[in-house]
Amino acid sequence: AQKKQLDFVVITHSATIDFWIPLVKGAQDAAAMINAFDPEVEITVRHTGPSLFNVAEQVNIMENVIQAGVHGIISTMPDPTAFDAPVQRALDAGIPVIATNADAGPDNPRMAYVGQSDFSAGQTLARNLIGLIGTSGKIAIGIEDLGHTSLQQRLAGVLDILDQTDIDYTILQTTADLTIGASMFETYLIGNADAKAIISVDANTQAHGVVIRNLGLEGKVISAGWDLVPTTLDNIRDGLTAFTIDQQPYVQGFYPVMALYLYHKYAIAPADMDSGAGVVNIDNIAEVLELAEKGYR
Amino acid sequence: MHLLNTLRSRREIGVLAALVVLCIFFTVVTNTFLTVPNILNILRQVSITGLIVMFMTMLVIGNDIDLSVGSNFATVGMIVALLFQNGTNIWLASLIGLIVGGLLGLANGLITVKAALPPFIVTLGTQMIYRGLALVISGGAPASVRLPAAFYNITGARTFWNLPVPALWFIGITILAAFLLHKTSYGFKVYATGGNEEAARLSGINTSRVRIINFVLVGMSAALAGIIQMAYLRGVTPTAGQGMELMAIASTVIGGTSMFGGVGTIGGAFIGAIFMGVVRNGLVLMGTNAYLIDLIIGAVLISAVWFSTFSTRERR
Amino acid sequence: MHLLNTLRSRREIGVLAALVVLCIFFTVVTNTFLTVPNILNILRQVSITGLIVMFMTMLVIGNDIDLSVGSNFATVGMIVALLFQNGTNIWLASLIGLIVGGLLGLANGLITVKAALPPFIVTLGTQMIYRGLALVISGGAPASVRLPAAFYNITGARTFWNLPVPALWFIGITILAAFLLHKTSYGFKVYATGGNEEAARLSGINTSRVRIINFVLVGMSAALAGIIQMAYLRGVTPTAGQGMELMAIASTVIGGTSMFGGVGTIGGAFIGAIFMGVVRNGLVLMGTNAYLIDLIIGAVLISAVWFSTFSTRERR
Amino acid sequence: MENNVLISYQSISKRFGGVQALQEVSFAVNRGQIHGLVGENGAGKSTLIKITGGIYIRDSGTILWEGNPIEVHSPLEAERYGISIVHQEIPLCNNLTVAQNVFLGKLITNRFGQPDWGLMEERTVEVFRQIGQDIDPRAKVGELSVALKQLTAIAQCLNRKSKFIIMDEPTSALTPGEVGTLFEVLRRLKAEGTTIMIVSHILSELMEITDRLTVLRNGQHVATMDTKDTSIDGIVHMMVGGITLPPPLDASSVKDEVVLRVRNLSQTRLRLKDINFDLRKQEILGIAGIQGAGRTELATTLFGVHQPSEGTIELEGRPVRIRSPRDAINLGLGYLTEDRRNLGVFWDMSVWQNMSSTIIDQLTNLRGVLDNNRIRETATGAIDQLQIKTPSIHQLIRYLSGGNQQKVLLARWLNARPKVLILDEPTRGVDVGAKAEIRRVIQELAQQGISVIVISSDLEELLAISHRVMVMANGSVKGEFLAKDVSTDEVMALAVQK
Ligand SMILES: Nc1ncnc2c1ncn2[C@@H]1O[C@H](COP(=O)(O)OP(=O)(O)OP(=O)(O)O)[C@@H](O)[C@H]1O
Ligand SMILES: Nc1ncnc2c1ncn2[C@@H]1O[C@H](COP(=O)(O)OP(=O)(O)OP(=O)(O)O)[C@@H](O)[C@H]1O
Ligand SMILES: [Mg+2]
Ligand SMILES: [Mg+2]
Repeated sequence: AQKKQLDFVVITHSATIDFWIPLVKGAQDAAAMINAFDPEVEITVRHTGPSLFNVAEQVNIMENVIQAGVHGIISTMPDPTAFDAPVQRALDAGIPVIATNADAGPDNPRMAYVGQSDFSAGQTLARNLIGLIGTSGKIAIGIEDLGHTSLQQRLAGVLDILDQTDIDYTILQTTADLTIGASMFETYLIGNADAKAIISVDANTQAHGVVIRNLGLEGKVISAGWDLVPTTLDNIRDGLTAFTIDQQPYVQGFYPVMALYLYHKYAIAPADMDSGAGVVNIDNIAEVLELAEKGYR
Repeated sequence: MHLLNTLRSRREIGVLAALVVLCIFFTVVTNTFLTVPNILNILRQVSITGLIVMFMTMLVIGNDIDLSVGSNFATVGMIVALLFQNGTNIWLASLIGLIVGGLLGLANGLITVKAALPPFIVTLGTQMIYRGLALVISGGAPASVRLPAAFYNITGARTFWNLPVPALWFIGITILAAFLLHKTSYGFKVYATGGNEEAARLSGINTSRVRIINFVLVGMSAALAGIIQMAYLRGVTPTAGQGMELMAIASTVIGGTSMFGGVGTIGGAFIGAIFMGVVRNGLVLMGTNAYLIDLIIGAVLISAVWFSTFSTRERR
Repeated sequence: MHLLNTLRSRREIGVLAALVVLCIFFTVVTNTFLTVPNILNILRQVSITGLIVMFMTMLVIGNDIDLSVGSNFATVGMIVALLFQNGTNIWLASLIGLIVGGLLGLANGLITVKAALPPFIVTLGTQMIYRGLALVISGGAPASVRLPAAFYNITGARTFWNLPVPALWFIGITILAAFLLHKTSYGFKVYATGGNEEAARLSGINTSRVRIINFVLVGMSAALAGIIQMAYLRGVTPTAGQGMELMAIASTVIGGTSMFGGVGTIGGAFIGAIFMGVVRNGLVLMGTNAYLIDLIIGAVLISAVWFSTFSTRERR
Repeated sequence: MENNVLISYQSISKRFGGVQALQEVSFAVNRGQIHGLVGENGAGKSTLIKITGGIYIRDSGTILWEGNPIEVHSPLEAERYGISIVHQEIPLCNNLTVAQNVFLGKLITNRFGQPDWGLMEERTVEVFRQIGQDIDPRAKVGELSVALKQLTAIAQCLNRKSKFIIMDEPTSALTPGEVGTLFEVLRRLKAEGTTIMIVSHILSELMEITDRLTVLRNGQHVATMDTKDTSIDGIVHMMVGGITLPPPLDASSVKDEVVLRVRNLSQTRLRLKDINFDLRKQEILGIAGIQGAGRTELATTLFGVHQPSEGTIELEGRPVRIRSPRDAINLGLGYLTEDRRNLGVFWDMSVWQNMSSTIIDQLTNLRGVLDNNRIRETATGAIDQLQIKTPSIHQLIRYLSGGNQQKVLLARWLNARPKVLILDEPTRGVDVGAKAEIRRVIQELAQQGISVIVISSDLEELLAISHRVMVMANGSVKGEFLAKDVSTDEVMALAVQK
C-alpha cells in the first residue's frame, strides 16, 4: 500500500548552534522508530530557523514553512506573543504545532509544550550553588543577551532563590563572544578578590575554566552554569567547573514527534511534558561525556 | 507613475532583471513560490525593513548612513508597548513613539552634522545607546500587548481579501518617499547635498538642515516599523531589530543607491527591499539547510550589487 | 621611536588626553583599576581585537573597510582547531589557518577592487559567507583543544612575570604595523591611495595591488587573532567574533583615522584599541549595571571620536 | 564720490595657523565698475573673496556694504545682500545635470511647490547661449570637460542676477574665444549696473576688461588704481617686483632623433581619430585647440589611462603597448594633469610626499624602507629649483597657494626624470612670476634632453614656449606649424574648424 507521507519541521530560534543536535537527533530517532514500527507512514524531520537569535525572522520562517505545506511543526517560541498569529494560521491550515524548548505560554494556541521550565531550572541552579558556597558572599552572573526570554527567565529563577539569601551578585552581559565573556569575568574577579563564584545562565559557562585557571583561582572560585558544551564538560572533568544544568534536549525532539504521530494516527491530543533539569557534575561526567559523544546529551 | 519614471534609469534594470531571474528559478524549483498567499507573505515579510529602506535610501543619497535604526525600532516598539500596558491610549502612545523615533533620529543628525563626525561612528554609538535604552526601560523583559481591534486592524492585521496591512503601509510609504525624493525641491536638495555638499552649501542650500531632516525621517520610519511590528507580533522584545540596519543598507545598495551619495532612486530601493525578501523566502521554501542560508544570502547580496552597478560601471 | 614620531600629530593628542582622564577617573573611583594585574589584564583583553585594529587602520587609511574580520576570525580559529583535532600538527595547522585568513582577505580585496564594488557591501556579504563557512565546517559545534605546551606558551599563555603572551603579540604587531605604514614605501602608497586614488594611479602607483594587499593583511591579522584566541580559550565557538569588526573600526576611528581615507596613524590606533578596553574594564570594576554598560560605551565612543577630531576640526 | 562705492574693505585681516593670509587690507569697489584683483599665488585674493561670501570669518576689520557695516556668516546671507560668487575651485554636483547645477539652491517651483525642470532647462539653455555655448541642459556635469564645468559655474552665477558678482579666476580653463564671449557678457552686465570683481593671472585680460585694479602682495594691499593709469609691466612690478621672461627658444637644439612616434592612433569612445605625429629629442611640442578638442584625451591615452582602439605608439624606435600609467612611467613618460584638484594633489599629504609619489620606490634603501636623507635632498632640491614657497618640506600641500601646488606637482614629474613629459595646462591658475619660472623650467628640461608636449589654452604662451605647435579639433589633428612661423589667429582658425 501507498505509505502516508508526514513531513515535520523543527524550527529553532538559532538554527546554527550545536545545542539543537540532540534535539534534532531525538526527533529523527523518534521518526525512525515510528517508520520501522508502522508500515503505513513515512515520517521525515527537517530542521530550520534563523541562523542567529531573531524572533521576527523566525516568525517569517514559520510563515514560509506553513506556506510550503507540512504536516506538523515543532518550534521553539522564545517570545510570549509573536507566535500567536502564525501558530493560529498553521492550525487553521490543519497543521498541528507543538512548542519545544522555549514556550510562549498558555495564551498561545500551540497544542502542547515540551521542555524545561526555565524559571524552575534557574531555581535548581541556585539551590545547588548555595549547597556549595553557603548563603553569603559575592558572585557574578553572566548572561549572553539581555532581553532574551529564556535567559531572562533562568536569571529570574536564579535571583528568586538568591534574593532570599545574603549573597551579593553582579550581573554581567557577556555577549555570545567568549573573548568578551572571559574578559568580563576576569575583570570582575580582579576587582572582587573575595568573590566566591561565577555562574552563567547560558553556554558562556565554557569561558569560566580559562578565567579560573589563568587567575590561579582553582578551588577558590566555584563555577556553574548551563548546557553540555564540550569545553564545559572538560572543565567539569578537570575540576574547574562544579556543575552544569542540562535541559535534556533529546526529549524535546523525541516526544513532540511521537505526539504529532499519535495526533495524525489516532487524533490523540498532544500534552505538555517537562523535560527536566539534569545536573551534570564530577559524579556523572564520565557517563554524560560518553552519551554526548553519541549525540544524545 | 513615479516608480515607472524612476525605473527608466539603468541601475534598476540590472537588479530588476536579477530579481526576475531569481523568481523564475524559485518558481521552477518549488511549487509554492508563485502562489498568491506566498507573494502576500513575501510582501508582508519585507514590509517592516522595507519601510526603513525607503528613508535609508534617502539618507544614503544624502551621503549619510544610520546604523542605529534597529535599536531605534526596538526602543520605540518597547516604549509604545509599555505606555499602552500602563494605560495610555494606544493612539497617543503611537504618536509619542513616532515622536521619540524622530527625536532619536534628530540626535543622530545633530551630532553628525553639528559636531562634524562620521555618521558611521556616531550611529554605531547611538546604536549601543538606543539599545541600552530599550533594555533599561524594559528591564530586559519582553512586553506583550493585546491591542484594541481598531488599532490592530490598521497596523498588524490581514484585511481586504487577506492582504497584510503592513504590506499596505510599506507600499504607501514607498509612494510617499518616491514623491518626496523625486517630485519635490526637498528631494532635489538631498541629491545636491549628497553629490557635493560644499557646492550645495555655496549655492545657498542649507545642507545641515537637509541632512538632519533625513536623519529624522529615517528615525521616524524606524519608529513606524517598530510600531507595526509590535502590532503584528502582538508584543516586542528589547533585542528586536538587531542587524536590521545592515539588511536595510544592503537593500538600499542592491537597489542601485551609491554608497558615495548623490545617486539612487526609491524605485530601486523598492526592488532592493523585495529582493532580499524573495531570497530568504525562496530558500526556506526550497528547504535549504539552515547552515547554508546566510552563506547563500551573502553571496547573493554581492552578486546583486554587482548586477545593479554593472550596467553603469565605467568601461575603459 | 615610530610611536613617538607619530604621536606628535595632534589627532592622537586629543584622544590620549581623553584616555588619561578616563584612567584617572577609574583610578579614583575603584581601588583595583591601577594595579599591575589589572593593567596586564586590560592589555590581554584588548590584544585580540587590537591585533586586527592595526591592519584595519591601514585598510581604512587606504579608504577601504572590512566588516568580515569577525567571521574570518571564527572560521580560521575553527579550521585550526578542527585540523588539530584530526591529527594535524598544530604548527602546520596554524600556518594553514594564516594562509586561509589571507585568502579570505584576498577574496574581499579582489571582489572589491576588480569588480569595483563598495567594500562595505562586499565585506557585509563575505561576513555572512565566512560565518556560514565556520558554521558548516563545525556543524555549529564549538571545538575544544588541548594544545601542546610549546605552542600554548607562545600563543595563549601567561609567561615572563605573568605577562600575557597575547599582549606581547599585540605589541609586536603594533610595532610591525607602525614600521610598515610609517617607514616604508608601501605605507606611503597606502596613504596616497587612500588620499586620492586617481592621483596615485596617475603617479604610477598600483593602487589595486595596494588595496588588495591591505585586505590580505587585515585578513591575516584576523586569522592570527583567531589562532591566539583559540589558544587562550583552549577552544573556539563558530559564533565567535560577532560585532568584533565594529569594535575594531570604532577603535580605528577613535585613534584618529579618518573614515574618508588618507589620514591616520598606528600610534593613534594603539591608543584607540586600549581606550575601548579601558572603558569596558573600568565599568565592570565599578560594578556598573549590566543594562547600562553598552549605553555608556556608546556614549563614550562618540565622545572619544569627537575628542580625537576636535583638535583638527577646521576653523573658519 | 562716496556713494559711488558699493563695498569697502577696511583693515581686513585673516590668519590661518602660521600664515597671515590677509593683513589690514583696505580698498573699495565702485558701483557699476569691473574691478580687477591681482596678486601672486597665495597673495590672499581667494581668502578675501571667501570672507566676502561668508565662507571664512575675518579676524578683524570692517566691511561696508553701501556704506553700512555688514556681517556675512554664510553663503546664504551673502546671497541675500545680492553677492554672488564663482569660486576658484569650481564646486559643482557631478551627479546632477547642467540645469540642476545652474539652478542649485535657486529652484523654480510650480504652484504645488514642485521643481519645474522644463522651465529651468529652457532658462539654462538661454544663459549658456549668452556665453556663447550650446549645451544639453540634461547632460551630467560629471561627464563634462573642465571648461564646460567652469562655464556651468559661471552660468550658475550669472543666473542669479546679483548686484555684485565676484569671479575668482573664471577664465583659467577657457579658450580665448570663450573668454571673449564671457567678457562681452560682463560688459553688458556692467552696462546694466552690476558691479563685478574679477581675479585672473592673465594680466592682458584684466587690462582689457577692468576699470580699476587692486594689487595684493603677501596678504597686504599694495595699490588700487584706475586701469587706464597703469600697464602690465607696472602691475607685474607691484605684484612680484619684476620678472625676466626667458629668452626666446633656439630651435637649433632640437635633435633629429624621434623619441615618440604616434601613427594612426584612434580611440573610439574618446572620439580620437587617426592621430599622427612625431616628437623629437629636446623638442617642445605645443598642442593647441579649444575645449573638447580631445587634447587631454590624447595625452591620457598616450599615458596608458585609456587603451587606443587602433594605431601604434613607438618610443625611441620601439613599438610599445602602454597598459597603465605605471607602464608609461617605466617607459619614460610623464603626465601632469590639467585637473590638479581632483587628479593631482594628495590633500592630506605633505609637500615632500606630493613631490615623491612617482619615485617613492627609489627613495628607499634595500627593503623598501624610506631613506630620509634622500627624501630631504630630493625635496629641497626641487623646492630650490622651482622656487616653491613653503615653510618646510613637511607642510601639508593644502596650505600652499594654487600656484605653488602646481609647482609641487611639476616637481613630482621632474623627479621621475621622464624622456617625454606631457604637461596639460601647466600654467593654469599660476601667477605671472611662476608662469615665467615654469616656462624657464620647461625650456631647461628641453635643453637637458627631455622632450616635452605642452597642452595649453593660452595660445600666446603656447606659441612663445613651443618649437612646434599641433592644432587639434574634434579629436583629430588639423595642422602642424613651426611656432615662429604662425600667428595666434591662424591657429585659432584651425582650432574652431568643424
Ligand atoms: N583654509 C586654509 N588654511 C590654511 N591656510 C590657508 C587656508 N586658505 C588659504 N590659506 C593660505 O592663505 C594664503 C592666501 O591664500 P589664497 O588662496 O587667498 O591665495 P590666492 O591669492 O587666491 O592665490 P592663488 O592665485 O594661488 O589662488 C596662502 O598662503 C594659503 O596657503
Ligand atoms: N570620461 C569621459 N567619457 C566620455 N566622454 C568624455 C569623457 N571625458 C571627456 N569626454 C569628452 O571628450 C571630449 C574632449 O574632452 P576635453 O574637453 O577635456 O578636451 P581637451 O581638448 O582636453 O579640452 P580642454 O583641455 O581645453 O578642456 C569632450 O567632448 C568631452 O565631453
Ligand atoms: Mg585663489
Ligand atoms: Mg583638457
